[in-house]
Amino acid sequence: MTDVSAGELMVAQAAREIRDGETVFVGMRLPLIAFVLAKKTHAPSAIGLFELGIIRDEPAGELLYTMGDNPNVENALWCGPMLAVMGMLQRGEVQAGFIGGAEIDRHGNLNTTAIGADRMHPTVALPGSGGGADIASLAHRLIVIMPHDKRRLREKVDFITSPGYGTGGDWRRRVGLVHGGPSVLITTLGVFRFEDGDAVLASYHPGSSVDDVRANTGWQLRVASDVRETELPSAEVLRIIRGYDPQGFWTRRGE
Amino acid sequence: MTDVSAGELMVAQAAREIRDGETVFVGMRLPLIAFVLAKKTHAPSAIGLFELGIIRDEPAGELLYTMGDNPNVENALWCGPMLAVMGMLQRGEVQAGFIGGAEIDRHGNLNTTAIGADRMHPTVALPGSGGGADIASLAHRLIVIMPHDKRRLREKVDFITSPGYGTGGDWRRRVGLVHGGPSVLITTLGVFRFEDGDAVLASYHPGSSVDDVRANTGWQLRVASDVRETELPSAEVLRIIRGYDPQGFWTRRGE
Amino acid sequence: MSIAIGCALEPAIPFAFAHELIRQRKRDLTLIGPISDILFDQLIGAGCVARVEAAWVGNVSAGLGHCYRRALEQGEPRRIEVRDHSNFSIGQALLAGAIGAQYIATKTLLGSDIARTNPTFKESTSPFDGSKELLVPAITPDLAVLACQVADRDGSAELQGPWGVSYEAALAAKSAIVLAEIVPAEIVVRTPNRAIVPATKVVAVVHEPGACHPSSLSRMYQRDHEFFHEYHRATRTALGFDRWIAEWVTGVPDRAAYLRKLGPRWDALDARVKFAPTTEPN
Amino acid sequence: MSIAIGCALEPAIPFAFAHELIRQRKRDLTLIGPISDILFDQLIGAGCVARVEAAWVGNVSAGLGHCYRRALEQGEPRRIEVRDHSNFSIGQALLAGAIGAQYIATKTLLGSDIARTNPTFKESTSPFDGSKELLVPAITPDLAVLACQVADRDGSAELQGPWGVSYEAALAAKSAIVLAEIVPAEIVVRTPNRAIVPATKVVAVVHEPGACHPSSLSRMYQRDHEFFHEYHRATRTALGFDRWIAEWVTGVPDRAAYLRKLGPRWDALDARVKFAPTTEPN
Repeated sequence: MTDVSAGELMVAQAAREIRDGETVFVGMRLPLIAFVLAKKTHAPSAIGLFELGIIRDEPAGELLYTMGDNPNVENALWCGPMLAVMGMLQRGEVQAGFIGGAEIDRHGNLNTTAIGADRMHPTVALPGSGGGADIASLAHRLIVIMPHDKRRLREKVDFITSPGYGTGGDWRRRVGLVHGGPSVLITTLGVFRFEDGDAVLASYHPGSSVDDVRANTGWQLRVASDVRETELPSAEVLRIIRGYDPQGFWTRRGE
Repeated sequence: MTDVSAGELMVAQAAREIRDGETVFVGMRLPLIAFVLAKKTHAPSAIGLFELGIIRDEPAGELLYTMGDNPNVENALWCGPMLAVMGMLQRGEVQAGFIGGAEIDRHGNLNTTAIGADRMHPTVALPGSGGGADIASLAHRLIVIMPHDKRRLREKVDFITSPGYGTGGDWRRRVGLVHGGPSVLITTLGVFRFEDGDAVLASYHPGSSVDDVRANTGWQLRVASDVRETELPSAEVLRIIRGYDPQGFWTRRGE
Repeated sequence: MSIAIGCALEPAIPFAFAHELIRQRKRDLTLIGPISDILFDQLIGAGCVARVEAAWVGNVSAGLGHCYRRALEQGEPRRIEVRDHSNFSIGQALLAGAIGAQYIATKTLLGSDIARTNPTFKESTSPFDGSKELLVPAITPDLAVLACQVADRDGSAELQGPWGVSYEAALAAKSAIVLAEIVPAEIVVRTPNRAIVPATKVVAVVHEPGACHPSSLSRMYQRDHEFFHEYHRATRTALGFDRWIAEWVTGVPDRAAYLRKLGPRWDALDARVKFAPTTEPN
Repeated sequence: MSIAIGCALEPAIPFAFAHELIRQRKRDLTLIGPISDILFDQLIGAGCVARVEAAWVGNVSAGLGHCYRRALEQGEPRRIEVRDHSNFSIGQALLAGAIGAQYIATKTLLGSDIARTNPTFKESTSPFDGSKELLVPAITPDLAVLACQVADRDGSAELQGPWGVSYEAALAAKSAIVLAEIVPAEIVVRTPNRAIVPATKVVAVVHEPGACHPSSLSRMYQRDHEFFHEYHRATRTALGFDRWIAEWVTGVPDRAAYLRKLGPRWDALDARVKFAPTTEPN
């Protein structure tokens, strides 16, 4: 594990969530690298959407800092109004989307708006939804990537910016969401799947353990019966990740 | 009158309905020539909208047959989606619009859809609304231009394609239309104004008379107390009309 | 199958596509578009059409469409269903389809019999202020057919000139087909803002630069006004229409033969005038 | 006064305009936009803002916006009202404004606390099938401010690169101001399809080709990523923010002086890279 960073492990896991031929809301940083990795391995015909109004069939050739950077515009397949790509999302044409957040709860609800009981007088004013709430509302599957921290994985978030499974069960259907919800939560310590709208630990990363994950999770941990250690990325996968992010700008942060 | 056609007279009357600085849905044929005339005389800063998605500050240099003709596209101020110009209409930014029809009634309702009691099994299937019903619904003022014929100026039209004043009075407000309605009906025989949603003959063209208009109108004619003969266009106005339509293609039809 | 076609209104109407539909004897089509000039009239006369959702069906140069009249007045060659729209209402229906909305609430057509007779519309009151409104439900055609000046092989296509509701129709449709002059990708893609529809939606690109005659295509060729009048005169009777179709559609194998048949008339429309080089700041 | 600004999201943000607002000590502004990066943070910190209607307020490179935090957490330099949106909801609000609709009915944000806390939204049920929906009312800003690559003196302006909600914002606004390199009319007008907003709506065109630093402008200059990090570090305290504004905004008379102050750093962003000549078919 010493020479594979948590970021690299998360990227490798996230890339597996993209299936070939799918249309995916990509986002920046680790999700973007996961998209690049998926395109170069098992999902060569996946299409990437960027909410500011860009559609790409090939990722930009160089590392991006924001989705509006010029390399992401050049040779885009299409470039125009945001509503065209958001329209694809609401039409149900987007199979998967990536999202992160400051906080998540056991039902996969994400908070990126405000910490504290009163949104208008918060303890910490977070930036807000951006397109996150839209992706969480409308994409068929949500892939969540977050640092693992007890203050971030909470029993209940202060504000549901991006709806997961609400209070669990058929909550999404009841509030009017037609499909979607988180299919996976990938953290710096492990991978969760969702069963009946509840997060269940599916694997812990090399160097971590079920107990370690439990100690760093703010809700009563549910563990899959077949929980196992997260598979290490192959040499080929690492080569692709490191080729795209040679300085480890995004994949080796904080190490 | 022998050397001024009804078309020229109608164009001259219609041009007066456009005020300087106004934004106008133009249309084709006589209305377009009226717009050209207004721009060259008293309304140099009027703006012309064409529903297929064109905005012009200067009319096309040559006679148009359809609003999509290439000369109407070249040097347009703006060219793009229809909804942008229709949006201006619904936002209340369009002061006036021109419209014609197969039939009109005393309340200024126009039928361009079907003659006969059953729209789905009509005696004559007319082409339909185009943008006419939108202009009639949403422009601040409607300028109607039509040939004068007893079968066209009817007590009641078979189908209200483009709403005028409905059954009169405050009908427009009651059906939800915020403003608008015909301000003038210009025919081959005379000019009508609307009072409380009712057409009132304001002037008869040279060569016609109140009785002539009455004999050719399908409703019980109301005549203004100050009814008079329609003013002939000035030599300058005729020069401009004939300069734009030198063959009389639109202004001397049927003569 | 529902097809949005002729969505730029008077110009850029893909007649070549409609003629091939007639040659292939397609049936039971639903036609969608604000004003498609005589394209809708031809498909109706040829018996291809079960339903029309449009703001206007006729002949822009001559007025009435004889085939449309025969279909509605006499049920010949078959009865068709009509769902009346205005230009704005069909534009909003396609916009709703494009953004995945169920409907758009509008103030147009209030008081019009169109609002009363189109069975898809719903009159309602605003949940905000109780004012009257018309709810126009989304239209999502199976296919949108666009004629453009240029496209690349992937489907990135540029439409210069008025767009009408072409953009909304392409986004609202499940798939799109583009007829254009196919050019190298870098010409279209290097300025991806110009592509009217994401290539991801385009299932076929047809190299057919003369696809729009007798309508115009901005910067490529003028409208053939007299052709519309000739069509009007020739199709006053069903027999006349059949003869016209035999001469101009079923009697020619493809668009190239059609343009050859036009001969000097085609050249007289400034045809083959391509884009002028664009001056860009540098 | 309400101003839609930064509507292309991360690129093409008219910082030059915001800085002039600060220099002129404008007050009580309502800011409208999906994501305007640190432009909103700066205007909030300078006390110009009474309300924000946005999907995101912060620093795209560094995360949190310190001035936004101080305003909400401590009421410094003043309390501001926030109307939360998502990118899609604010896009639809501006679309509704653009087409003159009272609202758009959407399925996004159902179940999100944004739907609950934004007082302008209304949860409803569809008149068609009874399904739940969120009604997003129109936003019609007093002013939309756009940074574009080129514009002519009349206001025909071309924005290359992603548009975000710029088009909808410009149509929804009562007036628009364009910051761009002013070029002869024939360059923009000869292809009127490229103009992002009708010139009839544009009340001022400002010749300010470097208006967007530190954000990027496609084909003109790159984003200055480090500048965003520097701003983040410098503005952790209110005092630090005041110093930053004194150095970069009130301490320079205009954009030209700002760019001179940037010096070689400006050139390093490939600045002054203008459009490449476009290859068009001929």
